[in-house]
Amino acid sequence: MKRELTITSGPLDEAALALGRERSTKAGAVIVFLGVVRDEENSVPISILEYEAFEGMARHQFTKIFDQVETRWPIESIRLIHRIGAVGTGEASLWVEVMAPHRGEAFAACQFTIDEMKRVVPIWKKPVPVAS
Amino acid sequence: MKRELTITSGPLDEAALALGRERSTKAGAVIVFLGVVRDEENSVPISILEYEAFEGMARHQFTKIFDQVETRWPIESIRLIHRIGAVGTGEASLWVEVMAPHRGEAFAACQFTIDEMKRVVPIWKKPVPVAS
Amino acid sequence: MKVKVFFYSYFKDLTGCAVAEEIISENAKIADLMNQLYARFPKLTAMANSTLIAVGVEYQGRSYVLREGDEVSLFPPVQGG
Amino acid sequence: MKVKVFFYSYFKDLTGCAVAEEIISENAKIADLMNQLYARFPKLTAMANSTLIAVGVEYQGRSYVLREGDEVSLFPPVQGG
Repeated sequence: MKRELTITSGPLDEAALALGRERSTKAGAVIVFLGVVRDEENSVPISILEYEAFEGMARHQFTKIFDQVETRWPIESIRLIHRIGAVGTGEASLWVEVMAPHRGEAFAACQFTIDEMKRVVPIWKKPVPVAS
Repeated sequence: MKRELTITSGPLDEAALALGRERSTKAGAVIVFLGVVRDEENSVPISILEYEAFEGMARHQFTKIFDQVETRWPIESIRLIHRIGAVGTGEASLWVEVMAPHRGEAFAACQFTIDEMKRVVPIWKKPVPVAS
Repeated sequence: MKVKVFFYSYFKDLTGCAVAEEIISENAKIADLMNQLYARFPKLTAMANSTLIAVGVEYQGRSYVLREGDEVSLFPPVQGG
Repeated sequence: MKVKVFFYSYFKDLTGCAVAEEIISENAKIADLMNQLYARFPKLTAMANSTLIAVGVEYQGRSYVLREGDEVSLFPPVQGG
Protein backbone atom coordinates (compact mmCIF):
# COMPACT_ATOMS: atom_id res chain seq x y z
CA MET A 1 0.00 0.00 0.00
CA LYS A 2 1.35 3.40 -0.98
CA ARG A 3 1.15 6.02 1.75
CA GLU A 4 1.61 9.73 1.81
CA LEU A 5 1.08 11.82 4.94
CA THR A 6 1.33 15.60 5.01
CA ILE A 7 0.81 17.87 7.98
CA THR A 8 1.16 21.40 6.73
CA SER A 9 0.37 25.02 7.46
CA GLY A 10 0.01 25.62 3.72
CA PRO A 11 -3.21 25.57 1.72
CA LEU A 12 -4.77 22.50 0.07
CA ASP A 13 -4.72 22.47 -3.73
CA GLU A 14 -7.35 19.87 -4.54
CA ALA A 15 -7.06 20.22 -8.32
CA ALA A 16 -3.29 19.74 -8.19
CA LEU A 17 -3.74 16.71 -5.96
CA ALA A 18 -6.19 15.19 -8.45
CA LEU A 19 -3.81 15.85 -11.33
CA GLY A 20 -0.90 14.44 -9.34
CA ARG A 21 -2.63 11.15 -8.62
CA GLU A 22 -0.74 8.17 -9.97
CA ARG A 23 -3.01 6.42 -12.45
CA SER A 24 -3.75 2.84 -11.64
CA THR A 25 -5.58 0.22 -13.69
CA LYS A 26 -5.93 -1.93 -10.55
CA ALA A 27 -7.86 0.59 -8.47
CA GLY A 28 -11.49 0.54 -9.57
CA ALA A 29 -12.50 2.94 -6.80
CA VAL A 30 -11.07 6.27 -5.71
CA ILE A 31 -12.59 8.16 -2.79
CA VAL A 32 -11.60 11.67 -1.87
CA PHE A 33 -12.86 13.08 1.40
CA LEU A 34 -12.64 16.74 2.33
CA GLY A 35 -13.29 18.00 5.83
CA VAL A 36 -14.40 21.61 5.48
CA VAL A 37 -14.53 24.28 8.19
CA ARG A 38 -18.16 25.30 8.69
CA ASP A 39 -19.34 28.75 9.68
CA GLU A 40 -20.21 27.68 13.19
CA GLU A 41 -18.69 25.51 15.89
CA ASN A 42 -21.03 24.28 18.62
CA SER A 43 -23.65 26.77 17.37
CA VAL A 44 -21.29 29.76 17.75
CA PRO A 45 -20.57 31.63 14.48
CA ILE A 46 -16.87 31.50 13.66
CA SER A 47 -14.60 32.98 11.04
CA ILE A 48 -11.56 30.74 11.42
CA LEU A 49 -10.50 27.51 13.10
CA GLU A 50 -6.97 27.39 14.49
CA TYR A 51 -5.55 23.87 14.30
CA GLU A 52 -2.72 22.73 16.58
CA ALA A 53 -0.93 19.38 16.33
CA PHE A 54 1.52 17.45 18.48
CA GLU A 55 3.16 16.67 15.20
CA GLY A 56 5.56 13.87 16.06
CA MET A 57 2.87 11.90 17.82
CA ALA A 58 0.31 12.75 15.12
CA ARG A 59 2.62 11.26 12.46
CA HIS A 60 3.17 8.16 14.57
CA GLN A 61 -0.54 7.67 15.22
CA PHE A 62 -1.41 8.17 11.53
CA THR A 63 1.23 5.55 10.68
CA LYS A 64 -0.40 3.10 13.07
CA ILE A 65 -3.81 3.79 11.49
CA PHE A 66 -2.37 3.18 8.01
CA ASP A 67 -0.83 -0.08 9.28
CA GLN A 68 -4.25 -1.22 10.45
CA VAL A 69 -5.86 -0.20 7.14
CA GLU A 70 -3.24 -2.23 5.29
CA THR A 71 -3.97 -5.27 7.46
CA ARG A 72 -7.72 -5.08 7.04
CA TRP A 73 -8.33 -4.17 3.41
CA PRO A 74 -6.58 -4.56 0.03
CA ILE A 75 -5.89 -0.85 -0.41
CA GLU A 76 -3.67 0.41 -3.26
CA SER A 77 -2.90 3.82 -1.89
CA ILE A 78 -3.80 6.28 0.82
CA ARG A 79 -2.85 9.93 0.82
CA LEU A 80 -3.79 12.22 3.70
CA ILE A 81 -3.21 15.90 4.30
CA HIS A 82 -4.12 17.71 7.50
CA ARG A 83 -3.66 21.42 7.72
CA ILE A 84 -2.54 23.14 10.90
CA GLY A 85 -2.73 26.81 11.77
CA ALA A 86 -5.55 29.07 10.64
CA VAL A 87 -8.17 27.59 8.29
CA GLY A 88 -10.97 29.88 7.14
CA THR A 89 -14.62 28.84 6.92
CA GLY A 90 -15.45 27.09 3.67
CA GLU A 91 -11.86 25.85 3.36
CA ALA A 92 -10.77 22.23 3.73
CA SER A 93 -8.67 21.33 6.76
CA LEU A 94 -8.50 17.64 5.87
CA TRP A 95 -8.07 15.81 2.56
CA VAL A 96 -8.02 12.02 2.39
CA GLU A 97 -7.73 9.95 -0.77
CA VAL A 98 -8.15 6.17 -0.82
CA MET A 99 -7.64 3.99 -3.90
CA ALA A 100 -8.70 0.35 -3.86
CA PRO A 101 -9.76 -2.36 -6.29
CA HIS A 102 -13.43 -2.10 -5.25
CA ARG A 103 -15.62 0.55 -3.69
CA GLY A 104 -16.65 -1.40 -0.59
CA GLU A 105 -13.14 -1.58 0.78
CA ALA A 106 -12.37 1.98 -0.33
CA PHE A 107 -15.35 3.38 1.60
CA ALA A 108 -14.61 1.21 4.64
CA ALA A 109 -10.93 2.19 4.76
CA CYS A 110 -11.66 5.87 4.26
CA GLN A 111 -14.26 5.96 7.03
CA PHE A 112 -12.05 3.92 9.36
CA THR A 113 -9.11 6.27 8.79
CA ILE A 114 -11.18 9.36 9.63
CA ASP A 115 -12.90 7.73 12.62
CA GLU A 116 -9.58 6.57 14.04
CA MET A 117 -7.99 9.95 13.39
CA LYS A 118 -10.74 11.59 15.40
CA ARG A 119 -10.10 9.13 18.20
CA VAL A 120 -6.31 9.08 18.52
CA VAL A 121 -4.44 11.65 16.42
CA PRO A 122 -3.38 14.59 18.63
CA ILE A 123 -4.75 17.54 16.71
CA TRP A 124 -6.98 20.19 18.26
CA LYS A 125 -8.96 23.10 16.97
CA LYS A 126 -9.67 26.46 18.52
CA PRO A 127 -12.60 28.43 17.10
CA VAL A 128 -12.04 32.13 16.45
CA PRO A 129 -15.46 33.76 16.93
CA VAL A 130 -16.71 36.13 14.23
CA ALA A 131 -16.79 39.10 16.61
CA SER A 132 -13.14 38.91 17.69
CA MET B 1 -30.59 19.85 -2.19
CA LYS B 2 -28.72 21.00 -5.28
CA ARG B 3 -28.51 18.35 -8.02
CA GLU B 4 -26.54 18.06 -11.18
CA LEU B 5 -26.71 15.03 -13.44
CA THR B 6 -24.57 14.60 -16.54
CA ILE B 7 -24.53 11.64 -18.90
CA THR B 8 -21.87 12.33 -21.47
CA SER B 9 -19.60 10.76 -24.05
CA GLY B 10 -16.95 13.38 -23.22
CA PRO B 11 -14.06 12.96 -20.80
CA LEU B 12 -14.15 13.71 -17.07
CA ASP B 13 -12.10 16.71 -15.93
CA GLU B 14 -11.77 16.09 -12.21
CA ALA B 15 -9.62 19.15 -11.53
CA ALA B 16 -12.10 21.44 -13.27
CA LEU B 17 -14.94 19.84 -11.33
CA ALA B 18 -13.13 20.50 -8.06
CA LEU B 19 -12.47 24.10 -9.03
CA GLY B 20 -16.08 24.54 -10.15
CA ARG B 21 -17.52 23.38 -6.85
CA GLU B 22 -19.67 26.00 -5.17
CA ARG B 23 -18.08 26.76 -1.82
CA SER B 24 -20.32 26.20 1.14
CA THR B 25 -19.77 27.04 4.79
CA LYS B 26 -22.62 24.68 5.73
CA ALA B 27 -21.12 21.54 4.22
CA GLY B 28 -18.51 20.17 6.61
CA ALA B 29 -18.00 17.07 4.48
CA VAL B 30 -17.37 16.63 0.78
CA ILE B 31 -16.97 13.16 -0.72
CA VAL B 32 -15.88 12.56 -4.26
CA PHE B 33 -16.12 9.04 -5.63
CA LEU B 34 -14.52 7.95 -8.89
CA GLY B 35 -15.32 4.65 -10.53
CA VAL B 36 -12.30 3.72 -12.62
CA VAL B 37 -12.08 1.15 -15.43
CA ARG B 38 -9.71 -1.60 -14.35
CA ASP B 39 -7.48 -3.57 -16.68
CA GLU B 40 -9.60 -6.70 -16.42
CA GLU B 41 -13.29 -7.54 -16.41
CA ASN B 42 -14.24 -10.93 -14.95
CA SER B 43 -10.54 -11.92 -15.05
CA VAL B 44 -10.23 -11.19 -18.78
CA PRO B 45 -7.69 -8.47 -19.68
CA ILE B 46 -9.38 -5.56 -21.37
CA SER B 47 -8.30 -2.33 -23.00
CA ILE B 48 -11.59 -0.45 -23.05
CA LEU B 49 -15.10 -0.64 -21.64
CA GLU B 50 -17.91 0.48 -23.90
CA TYR B 51 -20.78 1.98 -21.90
CA GLU B 52 -24.31 2.12 -23.28
CA ALA B 53 -27.24 3.86 -21.61
CA PHE B 54 -30.99 3.99 -22.11
CA GLU B 55 -30.58 7.66 -21.43
CA GLY B 56 -34.12 8.86 -20.85
CA MET B 57 -34.79 6.11 -18.36
CA ALA B 58 -31.35 6.52 -16.78
CA ARG B 59 -32.07 10.21 -16.11
CA HIS B 60 -35.46 9.35 -14.64
CA GLN B 61 -34.05 6.63 -12.39
CA PHE B 62 -31.20 8.90 -11.19
CA THR B 63 -33.80 11.55 -10.37
CA LYS B 64 -35.73 9.04 -8.28
CA ILE B 65 -32.53 8.08 -6.45
CA PHE B 66 -31.76 11.74 -5.74
CA ASP B 67 -35.35 12.17 -4.44
CA GLN B 68 -34.76 9.31 -2.01
CA VAL B 69 -31.41 10.75 -0.91
CA GLU B 70 -33.09 14.07 -0.23
CA THR B 71 -35.76 12.37 1.89
CA ARG B 72 -33.29 10.37 3.93
CA TRP B 73 -30.38 12.69 4.67
CA PRO B 74 -29.71 16.43 5.00
CA ILE B 75 -27.59 16.69 1.87
CA GLU B 76 -26.48 20.08 0.52
CA SER B 77 -25.57 19.01 -2.97
CA ILE B 78 -25.08 16.00 -5.20
CA ARG B 79 -23.36 16.07 -8.57
CA LEU B 80 -23.03 12.95 -10.68
CA ILE B 81 -21.43 12.31 -14.04
CA HIS B 82 -21.58 9.00 -15.88
CA ARG B 83 -19.69 8.60 -19.10
CA ILE B 84 -21.03 6.57 -22.00
CA GLY B 85 -19.16 5.25 -25.02
CA ALA B 86 -15.56 4.08 -24.85
CA VAL B 87 -13.70 4.51 -21.56
CA GLY B 88 -10.08 3.38 -21.43
CA THR B 89 -8.54 1.46 -18.56
CA GLY B 90 -7.34 3.72 -15.75
CA GLU B 91 -9.95 6.33 -16.70
CA ALA B 92 -12.98 7.22 -14.60
CA SER B 93 -16.40 6.29 -15.96
CA LEU B 94 -18.27 7.60 -12.93
CA TRP B 95 -17.79 10.69 -10.76
CA VAL B 96 -20.04 11.40 -7.79
CA GLU B 97 -19.74 14.32 -5.39
CA VAL B 98 -21.79 14.64 -2.22
CA MET B 99 -21.69 17.64 0.11
CA ALA B 100 -23.35 17.46 3.52
CA PRO B 101 -23.09 19.08 6.93
CA HIS B 102 -21.44 16.00 8.47
CA ARG B 103 -19.44 13.08 7.15
CA GLY B 104 -21.78 10.30 8.32
CA GLU B 105 -24.63 11.41 6.10
CA ALA B 106 -22.26 12.25 3.24
CA PHE B 107 -20.80 8.72 3.23
CA ALA B 108 -24.23 7.13 3.60
CA ALA B 109 -25.77 9.15 0.77
CA CYS B 110 -22.81 8.56 -1.54
CA GLN B 111 -22.84 4.80 -0.99
CA PHE B 112 -26.64 4.64 -1.33
CA THR B 113 -26.52 6.55 -4.61
CA ILE B 114 -23.93 4.20 -6.11
CA ASP B 115 -25.63 1.05 -4.78
CA GLU B 116 -28.99 2.15 -6.16
CA MET B 117 -27.45 3.17 -9.47
CA LYS B 118 -26.01 -0.32 -9.83
CA ARG B 119 -29.43 -1.78 -9.10
CA VAL B 120 -31.78 0.31 -11.25
CA VAL B 121 -30.09 2.74 -13.67
CA PRO B 122 -30.10 1.25 -17.21
CA ILE B 123 -26.45 1.49 -18.16
CA TRP B 124 -24.43 -1.45 -19.43
CA LYS B 125 -20.81 -2.07 -20.22
CA LYS B 126 -19.21 -4.19 -22.90
CA PRO B 127 -15.56 -5.16 -22.37
CA VAL B 128 -13.26 -4.84 -25.37
CA PRO B 129 -10.61 -7.54 -24.87
CA VAL B 130 -6.95 -6.57 -25.24
CA ALA B 131 -6.40 -8.91 -28.18
CA SER B 132 -9.17 -7.52 -30.39
CA MET C 1 -53.09 -2.84 -30.96
CA LYS C 2 -49.44 -2.01 -31.50
CA VAL C 3 -46.54 -1.61 -29.08
CA LYS C 4 -42.90 -0.83 -29.76
CA VAL C 5 -40.27 -2.97 -28.08
CA PHE C 6 -36.71 -1.69 -27.59
CA PHE C 7 -33.73 -3.92 -26.85
CA TYR C 8 -30.59 -2.81 -25.05
CA SER C 9 -27.10 -4.15 -24.47
CA TYR C 10 -26.56 -7.69 -25.74
CA PHE C 11 -30.30 -8.22 -26.10
CA LYS C 12 -29.84 -6.38 -29.40
CA ASP C 13 -27.45 -9.15 -30.47
CA LEU C 14 -29.89 -11.84 -29.37
CA THR C 15 -32.76 -10.35 -31.40
CA GLY C 16 -30.70 -8.87 -34.22
CA CYS C 17 -32.49 -5.53 -33.87
CA ALA C 18 -32.72 -2.52 -31.56
CA VAL C 19 -36.47 -2.08 -31.88
CA ALA C 20 -39.41 -4.22 -32.99
CA GLU C 21 -43.15 -3.70 -33.33
CA GLU C 22 -45.61 -6.23 -32.02
CA ILE C 23 -49.33 -6.51 -32.58
CA ILE C 24 -50.99 -7.57 -29.33
CA SER C 25 -54.59 -8.05 -28.31
CA GLU C 26 -56.53 -5.53 -26.21
CA ASN C 27 -55.76 -5.87 -22.48
CA ALA C 28 -52.69 -7.98 -23.19
CA LYS C 29 -50.22 -8.09 -20.34
CA ILE C 30 -46.47 -7.91 -20.54
CA ALA C 31 -46.47 -11.67 -19.93
CA ASP C 32 -48.46 -12.13 -23.17
CA LEU C 33 -46.12 -9.83 -25.07
CA MET C 34 -43.14 -11.77 -23.75
CA ASN C 35 -44.57 -15.04 -25.04
CA GLN C 36 -44.95 -13.53 -28.50
CA LEU C 37 -41.39 -12.21 -28.34
CA TYR C 38 -39.98 -15.58 -27.22
CA ALA C 39 -41.66 -17.15 -30.26
CA ARG C 40 -40.27 -14.50 -32.59
CA PHE C 41 -36.80 -14.24 -30.98
CA PRO C 42 -36.09 -17.67 -29.45
CA LYS C 43 -32.64 -16.58 -28.18
CA LEU C 44 -34.35 -14.29 -25.66
CA THR C 45 -35.78 -17.32 -23.91
CA ALA C 46 -32.46 -18.22 -22.32
CA MET C 47 -32.47 -14.84 -20.57
CA ALA C 48 -36.05 -15.09 -19.30
CA ASN C 49 -35.04 -15.12 -15.64
CA SER C 50 -32.74 -12.12 -15.88
CA THR C 51 -34.70 -9.88 -18.19
CA LEU C 52 -35.61 -6.43 -16.89
CA ILE C 53 -38.70 -4.81 -18.36
CA ALA C 54 -39.66 -1.16 -18.51
CA VAL C 55 -42.62 0.66 -19.97
CA GLY C 56 -41.55 4.18 -20.79
CA VAL C 57 -38.99 5.01 -18.08
CA GLU C 58 -40.45 2.88 -15.26
CA TYR C 59 -39.83 -0.75 -14.42
CA GLN C 60 -42.92 -2.94 -14.75
CA GLY C 61 -43.76 -6.53 -13.90
CA ARG C 62 -45.23 -9.19 -16.16
CA SER C 63 -48.78 -8.49 -14.96
CA TYR C 64 -48.74 -4.91 -16.27
CA VAL C 65 -51.60 -4.34 -18.75
CA LEU C 66 -50.30 -2.78 -21.96
CA ARG C 67 -51.89 0.14 -23.76
CA GLU C 68 -51.78 1.28 -27.36
CA GLY C 69 -48.56 3.14 -28.03
CA ASP C 70 -46.66 1.81 -25.01
CA GLU C 71 -42.91 1.73 -25.45
CA VAL C 72 -41.55 -1.40 -23.84
CA SER C 73 -37.84 -1.89 -23.18
CA LEU C 74 -36.12 -5.17 -22.48
CA PHE C 75 -32.60 -5.44 -21.14
CA PRO C 76 -30.23 -7.54 -19.05
CA PRO C 77 -29.18 -6.62 -15.47
CA VAL C 78 -27.77 -3.10 -15.35
CA GLN C 79 -24.05 -2.46 -14.84
CA GLY C 80 -23.46 1.25 -14.38
CA GLY C 81 -20.41 2.61 -12.63
CA MET D 1 14.57 11.69 38.72
CA LYS D 2 13.33 14.21 36.21
CA VAL D 3 10.63 14.07 33.54
CA LYS D 4 9.45 16.73 31.14
CA VAL D 5 5.73 17.35 30.86
CA PHE D 6 4.26 18.97 27.72
CA PHE D 7 0.82 20.57 27.57
CA TYR D 8 -1.26 20.93 24.42
CA SER D 9 -4.34 22.83 23.34
CA TYR D 10 -6.13 24.65 26.18
CA PHE D 11 -4.17 22.70 28.77
CA LYS D 12 -1.46 25.29 28.08
CA ASP D 13 -3.92 27.97 29.20
CA LEU D 14 -4.81 26.00 32.32
CA THR D 15 -1.17 25.61 33.36
CA GLY D 16 0.15 28.86 31.90
CA CYS D 17 3.03 27.00 30.22
CA ALA D 18 3.74 24.64 27.33
CA VAL D 19 6.28 22.51 29.18
CA ALA D 20 7.21 21.86 32.81
CA GLU D 21 9.81 19.74 34.57
CA GLU D 22 8.88 17.56 37.50
CA ILE D 23 11.11 15.75 39.96
CA ILE D 24 9.58 12.37 40.73
CA SER D 25 10.73 9.41 42.81
CA GLU D 26 12.18 6.24 41.27
CA ASN D 27 9.49 3.87 40.01
CA ALA D 28 6.87 6.59 40.17
CA LYS D 29 3.85 5.94 38.04
CA ILE D 30 1.98 8.37 35.85
CA ALA D 31 -0.69 8.44 38.60
CA ASP D 32 1.95 9.79 41.02
CA LEU D 33 3.11 12.39 38.52
CA MET D 34 -0.49 13.47 37.95
CA ASN D 35 -0.99 14.04 41.69
CA GLN D 36 2.08 16.28 41.75
CA LEU D 37 0.82 18.16 38.71
CA TYR D 38 -2.67 18.64 40.20
CA ALA D 39 -1.01 20.19 43.27
CA ARG D 40 1.12 22.48 41.12
CA PHE D 41 -1.56 23.31 38.51
CA PRO D 42 -4.92 23.06 40.30
CA LYS D 43 -6.88 24.04 37.17
CA LEU D 44 -5.89 20.71 35.58
CA THR D 45 -7.93 18.90 38.21
CA ALA D 46 -11.23 19.84 36.58
CA MET D 47 -10.10 18.00 33.42
CA ALA D 48 -8.95 14.85 35.25
CA ASN D 49 -11.57 12.63 33.59
CA SER D 50 -10.89 13.80 30.07
CA THR D 51 -7.12 14.07 30.13
CA LEU D 52 -5.21 12.03 27.56
CA ILE D 53 -1.67 11.04 28.45
CA ALA D 54 1.20 10.05 26.19
CA VAL D 55 4.79 9.10 26.87
CA GLY D 56 6.81 9.91 23.79
CA VAL D 57 4.39 9.27 20.92
CA GLU D 58 2.32 6.48 22.53
CA TYR D 59 -0.73 6.71 24.76
CA GLN D 60 -0.19 5.36 28.27
CA GLY D 61 -2.39 4.70 31.26
CA ARG D 62 -1.96 5.93 34.82
CA SER D 63 -0.21 2.73 35.90
CA TYR D 64 2.69 3.27 33.49
CA VAL D 65 6.03 3.34 35.39
CA LEU D 66 8.03 6.39 34.42
CA ARG D 67 11.72 6.40 33.59
CA GLU D 68 14.37 9.10 33.73
CA GLY D 69 14.07 11.36 30.70
CA ASP D 70 10.55 10.36 29.77
CA GLU D 71 8.65 13.01 27.86
CA VAL D 72 5.07 13.04 29.06
CA SER D 73 2.33 14.89 27.15
CA LEU D 74 -1.05 15.86 28.55
CA PHE D 75 -3.91 17.04 26.40
CA PRO D 76 -7.69 17.17 26.09
CA PRO D 77 -9.70 14.92 23.70
CA VAL D 78 -8.40 15.20 20.16
CA GLN D 79 -10.39 16.99 17.45
CA GLY D 80 -8.68 16.47 14.11
CA GLY D 81 -10.51 16.79 10.81
